[in-house]
Amino acid sequence: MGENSVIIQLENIDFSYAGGKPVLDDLCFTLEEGAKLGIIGHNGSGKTTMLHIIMGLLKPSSGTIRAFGKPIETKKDFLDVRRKIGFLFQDADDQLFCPTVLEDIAFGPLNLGKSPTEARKMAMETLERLNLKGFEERVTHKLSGGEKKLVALATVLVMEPKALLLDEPTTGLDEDTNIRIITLLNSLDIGYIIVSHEYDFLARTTRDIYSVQNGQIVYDGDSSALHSHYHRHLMGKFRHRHETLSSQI
Amino acid sequence: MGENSVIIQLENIDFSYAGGKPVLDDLCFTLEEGAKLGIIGHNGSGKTTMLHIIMGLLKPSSGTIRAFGKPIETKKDFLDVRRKIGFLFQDADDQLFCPTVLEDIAFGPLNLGKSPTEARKMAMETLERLNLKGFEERVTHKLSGGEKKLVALATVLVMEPKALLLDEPTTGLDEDTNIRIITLLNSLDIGYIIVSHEYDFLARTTRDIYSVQNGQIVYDGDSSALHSHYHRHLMGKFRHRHETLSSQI
Amino acid sequence: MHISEGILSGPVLISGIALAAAGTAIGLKKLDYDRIPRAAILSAAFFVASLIHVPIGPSSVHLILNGIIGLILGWGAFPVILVALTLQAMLFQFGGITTLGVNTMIMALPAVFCYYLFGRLVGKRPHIAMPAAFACGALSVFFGAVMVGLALTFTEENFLKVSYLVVIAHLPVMIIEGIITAFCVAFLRKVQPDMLPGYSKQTSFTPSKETAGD
Amino acid sequence: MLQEPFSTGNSQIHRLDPRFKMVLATVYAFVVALSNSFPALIAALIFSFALIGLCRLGFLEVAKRIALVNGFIVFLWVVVPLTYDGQSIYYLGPFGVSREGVLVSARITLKSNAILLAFIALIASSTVATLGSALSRLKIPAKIIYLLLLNYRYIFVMEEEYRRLLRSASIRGFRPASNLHTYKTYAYLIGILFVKASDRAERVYNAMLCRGFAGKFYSLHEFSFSRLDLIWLVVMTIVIIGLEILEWVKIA
Ligand SMILES: Nc1ncnc2c1ncn2[C@@H]1O[C@H](COP(=O)(O)OP(=O)(O)OP(=O)(O)O)[C@@H](O)[C@H]1O
Ligand SMILES: Nc1ncnc2c1ncn2[C@@H]1O[C@H](COP(=O)(O)OP(=O)(O)OP(=O)(O)O)[C@@H](O)[C@H]1O
Ligand SMILES: [Mg+2]
Ligand SMILES: [Mg+2]
Repeated sequence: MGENSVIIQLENIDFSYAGGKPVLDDLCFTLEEGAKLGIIGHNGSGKTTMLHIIMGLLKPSSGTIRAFGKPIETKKDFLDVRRKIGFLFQDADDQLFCPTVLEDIAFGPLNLGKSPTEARKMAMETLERLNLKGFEERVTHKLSGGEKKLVALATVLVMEPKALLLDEPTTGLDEDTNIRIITLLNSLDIGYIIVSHEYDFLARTTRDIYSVQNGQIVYDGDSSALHSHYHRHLMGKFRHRHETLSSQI
Repeated sequence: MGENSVIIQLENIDFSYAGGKPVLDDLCFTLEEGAKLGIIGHNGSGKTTMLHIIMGLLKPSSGTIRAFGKPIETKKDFLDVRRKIGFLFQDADDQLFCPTVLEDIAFGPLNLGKSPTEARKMAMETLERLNLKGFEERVTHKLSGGEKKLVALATVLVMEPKALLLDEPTTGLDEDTNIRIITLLNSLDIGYIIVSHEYDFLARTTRDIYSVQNGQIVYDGDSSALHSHYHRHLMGKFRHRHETLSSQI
Repeated sequence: MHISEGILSGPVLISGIALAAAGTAIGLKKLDYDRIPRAAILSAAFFVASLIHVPIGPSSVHLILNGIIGLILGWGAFPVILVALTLQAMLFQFGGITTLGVNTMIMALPAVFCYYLFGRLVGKRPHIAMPAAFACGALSVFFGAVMVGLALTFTEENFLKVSYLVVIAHLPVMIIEGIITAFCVAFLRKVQPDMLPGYSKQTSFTPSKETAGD
Repeated sequence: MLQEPFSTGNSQIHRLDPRFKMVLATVYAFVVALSNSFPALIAALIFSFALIGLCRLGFLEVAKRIALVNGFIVFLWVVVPLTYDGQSIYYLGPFGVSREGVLVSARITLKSNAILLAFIALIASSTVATLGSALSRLKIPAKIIYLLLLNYRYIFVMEEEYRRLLRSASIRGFRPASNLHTYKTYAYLIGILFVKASDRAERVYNAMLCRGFAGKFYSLHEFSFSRLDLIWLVVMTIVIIGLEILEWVKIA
């Protein structure tokens, strides 16, 4: 593939849930190969909706979706997109349904037509890559929240996607798991889109940050200028300007 | 009741789930009447477990629980505690199990032996107090996430508890609902314990913040010194010290 | 698997109601008040699962799952199936009022029967448990189809041939239910073995640490 | 998503006392189910249509339900006339179409549809929530009613959960087909659904305990029997007596 080839392109997408007001309104967006983007936005601004539209889980009322250069329209087109783009759900509990970790990770490759031996081999390799060796026979349902998230990531990566969409990959996770995920994402050579409320996390994993506002997506800046953390100070003791991104906070 | 009378006192509580390692280890904790406390801590540190022990939903392997001055041991004692302490669950769907909002709110009073007419009256008053008038005949499963949380809070408040325990009351809620809950909590004249990962929310609703670490609970500081927000600054441009709560960040 | 309104005769309808009432009474007696939420929420899962359509050849069938519900709930299957059928009638108008008793019997009696036949076996070693689970799923459908046939034949002797057809038509469903029940039991044995009967006595198949303690 | 399309409305029938509607529907269903004469069955079908008309329900939605439930009836029409003993009135190759078989099929069709339409008019015109509390006033055991109401409440949660899981499967390239992999996947989905249900049940039970639940269910609802109910009681009594007369006239 050529340099900067476009992976996904959304053109003038409109969307509203049945009976609701418009969520996305003439949204345009492009993901280039290898690009690492962050998306922020208020609750309910439509971030999850946008990802679901890319994956073909929701159908926009108007607009076109292009993936790998060609328009995506039929069911078959979307099946194809789903094989090439990995999607990590907001809640790992929704993503894992096999009894053991190994079976869960091998599920995708089996659907792609791999033989059981091959699928198992791919699953083992992915586990190793994510430092999850020894997890293969663990019961998925009984893993901790952070472990579930890592296994969910493994189920996506094993399919060797060309790009990743990650919906709030770190909510509810503790610092250790956070750091593992950051290290992992930085070691990937594919592009991804991360939706998150955590600036700090975005700053450490992405290059450009966009935000979703009024149904559209706008460029927000280079992530290197951003950082966030909880801090305390007595009023007036330390001088720093509180430049916030939106006026509400 | 006297000034600063103690509502709940945990003394040297040990607890571990069947076959697991200790979750709480010699934990001591006191909730005084009218005190508004926040509890933070990593995932799996045992916050939810501690609240369940207070409510008698889990039994500690050793240690004593005192409520309203006397030790709580028998099943009857716990029935009594449950009537006086309201517990808001992490997932509102677990708490709203009746078909309509009114029935759900009246469930508690009916169990306390009120007549249907009385229970209905109490439910209506609570709805009014929470600005939820007009919700009484709504079907619970059709409410939005934020509405469910508010109704769940109503089911707890209708029982006129002497104290509240709230387990992550704002996860997944949007800003508006957040503000409604903050306003409401600030208007209550009873004490409460809030478990949350959101410093900002704790800072606006509680006075003292504790954290759970290594199976114990430790005082973390006065919430007024804490604030948090996302901010950006180029390195070195604004001077401010980053005093964080834990060393990891 | 149910019979619509208007087909069965008075005596069959009445016997169905009487027998279903007896079964439900036993089931309720074994279901303490503090087990009601569990039975109800499992029943909701059962309701949703039985709406799943699985492909078979060029067509698809919806699952019945009375075998697995029997394994999980034992006699509790009676009230749970009665309630699920009532809801199906209220929400989709499947089944009906007069046939509620017969339809409950059609699904619940095989469920309880298979619970007694296979309940102990599904907790044993895999080479016993898996065939037992398959048989449980397949036979619970087979017995159900036979009960449909009996209800029809008792109504009118001339329905005998229809009854044969009903049983034959259920043969593919039996096989699929058998396979799905076997995999489902395999799943529960690994993930939550205490949901299956006979688990407390037989722990040898779960060497993992998480479950060894209790 | 599961819906109750008939429960919204403000017709006379919607306003009847749900306890009364339930008793009426049951008595009427049994009367029709046990009738055999064509005049009685045809009269019942006409009356049921009238009930539907009075409810002012969406025609399309009603038609859909009727079509769905008549699937088994079509099967009967294909099989019964050919297999039923009796006088052949027509030959399809070697098979004789029996007169009695046709009559039985016709009777079943009339009964089935008459009861179904009355059921939609009288029962489906209330929500399950209302029906549940009405049942509790009809001396149905409290355990059954709570099973029903809790089941109903969590169907929606479970369905949502199932759909999210299925979505996760489809995102990983799952396409249902007639093979072992598909059946295994569905079995796992069902398995995890049961496990999640069991976990949730524990949390719900805890929530009930925290609100003072001590093993007894109370009902909040009060229903009142209005004049409209009285009028309908008279109407229905006349209709049922009428149907019985039509039924017995044949025998006499
Ligand atoms: N299934 C649905 N049916 C109807 N409305 C929905 C549905 N899902 C989401 N919405 C609404 O659409 C809007 C956008 O939701 P979406 O989940 O995309 O937001 P989000 O940006 O991902 O928010 P969050 O940060 O809370 O995850 C919200 O107003 C939400 O209430
Ligand atoms: N039912 C259970 N059986 C076994 N272990 C459990 C159970 N519930 C919780 N645990 C374990 O006990 C520990 C404490 O869990 P708890 O839910 O109290 O944590 P928490 O502080 O509330 O975490 P979170 O912030 O994620 O809600 C965790 O390690 C968890 O894995
Ligand atoms: Mg989202
Ligand atoms: Mg918790």
